[in-house]
Amino acid sequence: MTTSVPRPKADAEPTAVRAVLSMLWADKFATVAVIFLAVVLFCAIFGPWLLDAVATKQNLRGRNAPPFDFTRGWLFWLGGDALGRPLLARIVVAAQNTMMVAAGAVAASMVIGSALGLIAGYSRGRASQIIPRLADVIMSFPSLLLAVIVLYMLEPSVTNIILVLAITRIPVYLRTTRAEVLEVRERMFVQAARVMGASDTRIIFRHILPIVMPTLLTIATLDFAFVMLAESSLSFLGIGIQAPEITWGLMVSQGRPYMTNAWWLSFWPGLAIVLTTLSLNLLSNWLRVALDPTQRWRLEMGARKNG
Amino acid sequence: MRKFLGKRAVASAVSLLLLIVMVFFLSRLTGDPTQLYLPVDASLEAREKFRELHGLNDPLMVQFGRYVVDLAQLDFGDSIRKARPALDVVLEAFKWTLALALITMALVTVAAIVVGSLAAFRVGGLFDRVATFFSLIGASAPDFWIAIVAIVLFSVNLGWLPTSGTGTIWHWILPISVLFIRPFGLILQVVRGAMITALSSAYVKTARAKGVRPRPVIFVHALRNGMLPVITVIGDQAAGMLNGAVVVETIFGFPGVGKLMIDSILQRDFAVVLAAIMVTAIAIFLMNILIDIAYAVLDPRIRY
Amino acid sequence: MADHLLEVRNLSVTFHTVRGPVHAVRNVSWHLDRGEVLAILGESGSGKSVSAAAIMDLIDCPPGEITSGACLFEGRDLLKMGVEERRAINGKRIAMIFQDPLSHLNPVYSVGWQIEETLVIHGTPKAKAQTETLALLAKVGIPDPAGSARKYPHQFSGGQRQRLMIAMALALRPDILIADEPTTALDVTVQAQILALLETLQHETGMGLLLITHDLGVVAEVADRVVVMNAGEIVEQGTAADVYANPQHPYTKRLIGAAPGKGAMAPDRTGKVVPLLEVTGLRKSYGAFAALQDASFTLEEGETVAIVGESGSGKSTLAKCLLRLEEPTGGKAIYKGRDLLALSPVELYAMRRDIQMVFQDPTQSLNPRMSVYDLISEAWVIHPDILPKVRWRARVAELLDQVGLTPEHMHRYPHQFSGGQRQRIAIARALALEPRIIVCDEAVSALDVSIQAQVIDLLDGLRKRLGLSYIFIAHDLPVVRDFADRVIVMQGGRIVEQGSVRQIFEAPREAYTRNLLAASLDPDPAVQAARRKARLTESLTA
Amino acid sequence: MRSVYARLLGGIAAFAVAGPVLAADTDIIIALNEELEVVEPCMASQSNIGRVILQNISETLTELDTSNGALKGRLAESWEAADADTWRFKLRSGVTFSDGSAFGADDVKASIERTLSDKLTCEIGAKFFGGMKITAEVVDDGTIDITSDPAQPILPLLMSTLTIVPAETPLEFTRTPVGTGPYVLSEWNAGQSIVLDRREGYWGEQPVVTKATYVFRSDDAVRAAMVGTGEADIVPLINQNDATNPATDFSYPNSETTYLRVDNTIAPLNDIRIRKAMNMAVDRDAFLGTLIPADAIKATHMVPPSTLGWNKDLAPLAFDVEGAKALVEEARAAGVPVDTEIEMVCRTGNFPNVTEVCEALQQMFADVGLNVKLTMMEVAEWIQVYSKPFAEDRGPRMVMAMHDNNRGDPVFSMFFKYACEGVQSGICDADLDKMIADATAATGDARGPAWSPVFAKVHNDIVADVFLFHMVGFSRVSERLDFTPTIATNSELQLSQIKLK
Repeated sequence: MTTSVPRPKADAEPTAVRAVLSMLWADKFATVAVIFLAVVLFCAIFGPWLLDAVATKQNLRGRNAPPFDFTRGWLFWLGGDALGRPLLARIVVAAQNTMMVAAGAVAASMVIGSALGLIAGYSRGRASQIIPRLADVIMSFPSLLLAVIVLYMLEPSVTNIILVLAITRIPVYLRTTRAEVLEVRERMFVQAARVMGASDTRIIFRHILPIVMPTLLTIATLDFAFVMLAESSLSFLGIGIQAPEITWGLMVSQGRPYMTNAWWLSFWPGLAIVLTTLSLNLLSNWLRVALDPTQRWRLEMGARKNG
Repeated sequence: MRKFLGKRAVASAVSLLLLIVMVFFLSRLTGDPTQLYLPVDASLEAREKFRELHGLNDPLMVQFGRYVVDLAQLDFGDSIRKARPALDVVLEAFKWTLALALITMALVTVAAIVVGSLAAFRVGGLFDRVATFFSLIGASAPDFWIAIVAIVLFSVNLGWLPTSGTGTIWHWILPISVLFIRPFGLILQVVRGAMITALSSAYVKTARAKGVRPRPVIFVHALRNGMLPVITVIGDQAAGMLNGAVVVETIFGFPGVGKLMIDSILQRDFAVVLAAIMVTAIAIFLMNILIDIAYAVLDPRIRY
Repeated sequence: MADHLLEVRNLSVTFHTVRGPVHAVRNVSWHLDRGEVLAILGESGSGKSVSAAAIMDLIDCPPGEITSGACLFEGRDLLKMGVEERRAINGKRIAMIFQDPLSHLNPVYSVGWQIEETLVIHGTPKAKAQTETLALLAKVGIPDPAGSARKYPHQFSGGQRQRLMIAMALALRPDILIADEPTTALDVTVQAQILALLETLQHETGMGLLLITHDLGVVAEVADRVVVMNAGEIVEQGTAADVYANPQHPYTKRLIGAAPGKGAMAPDRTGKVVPLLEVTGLRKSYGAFAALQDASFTLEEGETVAIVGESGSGKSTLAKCLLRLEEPTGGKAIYKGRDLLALSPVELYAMRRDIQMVFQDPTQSLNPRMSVYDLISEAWVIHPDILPKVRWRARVAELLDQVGLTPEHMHRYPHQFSGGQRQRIAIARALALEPRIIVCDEAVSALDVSIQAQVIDLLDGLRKRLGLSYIFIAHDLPVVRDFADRVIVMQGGRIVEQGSVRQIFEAPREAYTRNLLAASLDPDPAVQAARRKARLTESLTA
Repeated sequence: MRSVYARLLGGIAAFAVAGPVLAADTDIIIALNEELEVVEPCMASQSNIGRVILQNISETLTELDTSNGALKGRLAESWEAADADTWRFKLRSGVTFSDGSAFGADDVKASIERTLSDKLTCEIGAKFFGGMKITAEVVDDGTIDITSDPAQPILPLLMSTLTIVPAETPLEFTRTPVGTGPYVLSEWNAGQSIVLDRREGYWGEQPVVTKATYVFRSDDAVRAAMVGTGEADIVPLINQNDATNPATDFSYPNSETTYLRVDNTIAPLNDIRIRKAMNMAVDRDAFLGTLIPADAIKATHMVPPSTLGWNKDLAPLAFDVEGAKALVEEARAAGVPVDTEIEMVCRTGNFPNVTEVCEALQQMFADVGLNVKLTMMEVAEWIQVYSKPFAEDRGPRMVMAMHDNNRGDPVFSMFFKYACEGVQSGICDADLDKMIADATAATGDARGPAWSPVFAKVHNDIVADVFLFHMVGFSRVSERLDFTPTIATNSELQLSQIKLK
């Protein structure tokens, strides 16, 4: 922000980090979730770089190799897909697109949605009337139609899927932000800032946004999971990302015809989605408690007992 | 109240109008139904004839004008594919969607409230952990995945339930169960959160000081207060369901509006798409009013 | 020993937090007899409410833990009883009322239903409960009992809500009533009524009344005996009169010493009168409702003008209009020859430097996500011409020093401070702009008495040193008496009386002012006893 | 509120009561993959509509015997060429429509006019009678002359597609089709089912099946599972991955041919060496039994082997990575821009495993040094690149398509796919155009030999496209039925051919 002042934080920083870590440690589920998410993140960043070549190596005569065949090397531990490609490697490589779609859609919808929500909630003029209507329209606009429109006019690339999913999620952030801003703008410290002569921009970005942010972040974690599932549904309906691009959702829907005779094709990527969304949900639950001063003792208690 | 309803109706009408305009023009950017309707070998003359017959050669504005004029007379146009009034087609499908949504949401609401409240009562207890964990797993899995596993398990292997279709009450069990899982997980979490807040509030302290038993403390004192945020989420979920459960409808061969919508979109049957959007949007609008009324009923502080 | 109606013996309660266990109360013992009023006096954080919570089974375990002690009710230890047994005592034998009745009444049920519930869960038949509810409502002075029973808590005033709580608590004629800060946040006149009501009811039923309060005046008015608590321990106990007249413990002495309304009043100002701010005909209406009507007054340089009045009198509206947080409907406020109320946004921005405000609740008026440094230096971010950036740190340190904090506090966040320290930060923030006028809107109302006194001292010192003028909005008359030069009394959006502090306190002209003064409680039990006698004779002669 | 609940409960109760009525053994249930949007006889060339209506409700004058490619009479007893452009049909007598009215020549005339009318968009008209003018003249009640302009040597074959409806059928899509067939539409629950009942008074042999209920399930796995659970007796289309039970699952050639349509006009695809290299790059054998059913046949023609004029001498270019590489290098040396990115467009859901097939093809092309990029498209978008007019600014492009010719004559394929004016043609060759025109006009025994060189020229001389496979489909039939799907099952499902075991 505008007040970037050099300040010694030597004493505050490590204890804060340690407090967060100990609160995290207090919730074992959340700890496991964070570790799992870190692994996913690692795969998303380095996966394609490490494994892209093996993940696309086809072998038509060795297709649908069953899992747990430890004679074929670790890449085939989870089995092979319909083109004989190792599933494990593909899941690792697909993490990148999956995460990019989810993170991109969530980030874009959060930025746009909360910006519109800030305007709608803070202004008392016409914008406060029009923007909520806009949200209504987007809400009633079938996301499938939107997907078809965007993917027809553009092409079914990762970017455009992000665009589609982002647009459909905008109202969530818009409505939440607006509702919170309506409340926060009446708070005492906002008035105090106005008394000092702070501009609207300053009040919005320095005083209101930081208060609304934790709520938005909690929604974003949940939405991250939602977006992954939505992307998978779009692939299922044939209007999502298409091969040779690769995402977990696409892998699940591609494995669908084999569900009765080669379950592993859709099971492993499905499990990856389940575990990731589950981790995010657990993390968000933990965040909700950790960010709420009236609930935080639950974690602090646990930390004391276990630490 | 009447004034409020009037205001809401006007606001919704504006949104609806905007929606119609957007859908009308945007959907026509996705191409011409001619080639999809006619066989690929159809001659250029045959295509021309088809376009002429369905007024697709007119400028877009003319087509829109014609649509609006018809709409003013409650004529939603004919489905090109089905050669029937689009509204008939949509309403036929919508009644299935409505039934499915109502039953599912009723079950979800009751189940989520009971389980969520009990989980909130002993936060971090065994019941809380088990309920939270399994509801989250359910809510995290792709729905088509669950649907097919359920069919393979309960219909093919165990033979307890029919795989798909409509007809008997047994046919409803699998689609409802699959549809149930995600909103249940979500609403359960919201109920749990809201109830934790409500149970730590001052009036619950009063109730305990009065000697109220734990169960009425949860289900009488805290629940009604905790319901307000829950209702919002129930509304959002129900709205999603009224838009049709495409995946579940597709897999279970359930003739709802979601399947109709995706088919019509893919076939560029614009009249049906528009009619479906309008019917579902109006249904969602009515449901939102119901939700506002529910707010007022639950919380006497809210008066419109 | 077992003769006492209620006896707490060696109670210790610990709350577990991340910073280790907090011993909320340690080895607390006291007792209460039938027909007696016992006050537990203490400031926030003293643990004065904890023993009551233990009695009512309201301590959540975890994080709380009762580490030792007993709560004997008629000789039986409540802490060893089964859940169902305690439930049967709660509400029936021992009842409790709380501070903030609005949040303690369930907002979504009618008040009639809530009172009935108390009766029904303890065995009264439904029909009987209904008639009894109406009788109770009448008894606690709620008008139109039948109609009111169907209303919801938010439809009543603060005082009425406390009456409703009392009706609910007394429904089953309990042996003990625990009242936890029952009159805090109520207007003085309403406070007097509630205390009178409690007293009357106690006489009628002969119950024991346990009063938990921070207010010496309340103790003086109603208590027979008093237990003084500090930091989880009992420091002193005895009869109310004894403890006040002859405090033993240093803490008690300090507490009594800090009670406002004892010092000398400011002399009437004489000499050259320099009006700094001249307000004429200030009006504000919301639709048809006139929140503020035709307010006119002046503020002189270096002067403190107090605005007093009960809630809804329009005193906060006046402040907000002056600061343009609300746009006034009409009137003028001339400052340095310009009308504040007609300034353009750009002019207003410049004017902000001169007039600052300190709000009631520092917890809410300080952005919780900004450090003290950010909070104070924000003034210079907004008005960059005041101070070059290189000098910010030094100046923040200086300001903190001025308000009695140390420069090390600069990098902490508001929640790491106590209430009084937070209000000092808020004052430092106001001073950062080097204003001429500071509007204090109930700036000390939320603070404990000892802290209150310190903050008032601070404000007074700053006035002398920096030549500030204050508009001091308050409902607490003793504080005003100590601090103000002149007093404006407001009622229903109008100024009913204004004059020098002596004039208002010693020779009030208006009946309203006199009522206000009469209702204000004196910390000295002897004074209160005398007043009661006077009231009694007054009512007898009338 | 209350009435909503009441209705809802009532509805549930009704479902519970209306359980499956104990069905007779001769009642069967057929699970189709998509719902019928209309039940209009003049749309019966659409396979989902045809499977219900064709020859069950509505019959045609002639019928193609797919077992030997011969044309036999149905409502016509015989036919002969009256002159160069007119055919005379003798109609069967004693035939009645399901509404009781008698069938006669005026019904045939009315049906032809209705099918080709401007007021209706009939798929049969658009698909089989495009670019020609047909006039019918009633000679007497049992005889009709049908004239075409230009002359159609295969007019009797064309008449095997045209459904006959009563003369009084209005000029709009009917929802209660009336026909001469052995069955009558008795129930249509939109979205759920269609019921056909056997009718009295059919002119032919009384079929065994008394009642057929058609239900619609778009999910492959569910549809396939329904035979096992007893919810369906015939599933005409199941996914090859589900076709695992030899007792119930039948494969049949479905008259579909998959191929990559190559746009021969744009470099580097305008170079025959590149097109040859692509043909040699595809390891067709590797597909068989893996992504493509083992019974499929490696294709050399646009039409299935049962078609007139099939050229036995054609063989696919052998799989030869090194040879293909050499050709590519040769082309590069000749200045062909072989490194240009070639787009391969496939359609989602075109046939089972289409995505995998396309991914595998891409890999195979890459192995011989071609730069092929795969784009999967949804059908509406795909059809724009498949059919003319092509975009002006297009790059080199191949389109994966599946072509169906179940009529036994190449004319339904070759003009569209290879003539300069053909809507999906990626080539334009004057010689070929002439050969196609000659073969189209050829009659009698000369017709087959006229087509054979056309196939050879496309495959050997021009190497126009990359032919892949003549496909097979899979049906699942309950073990209680005696029914074997054939190539015809792709477009019709004659209930009269179903017997009980």
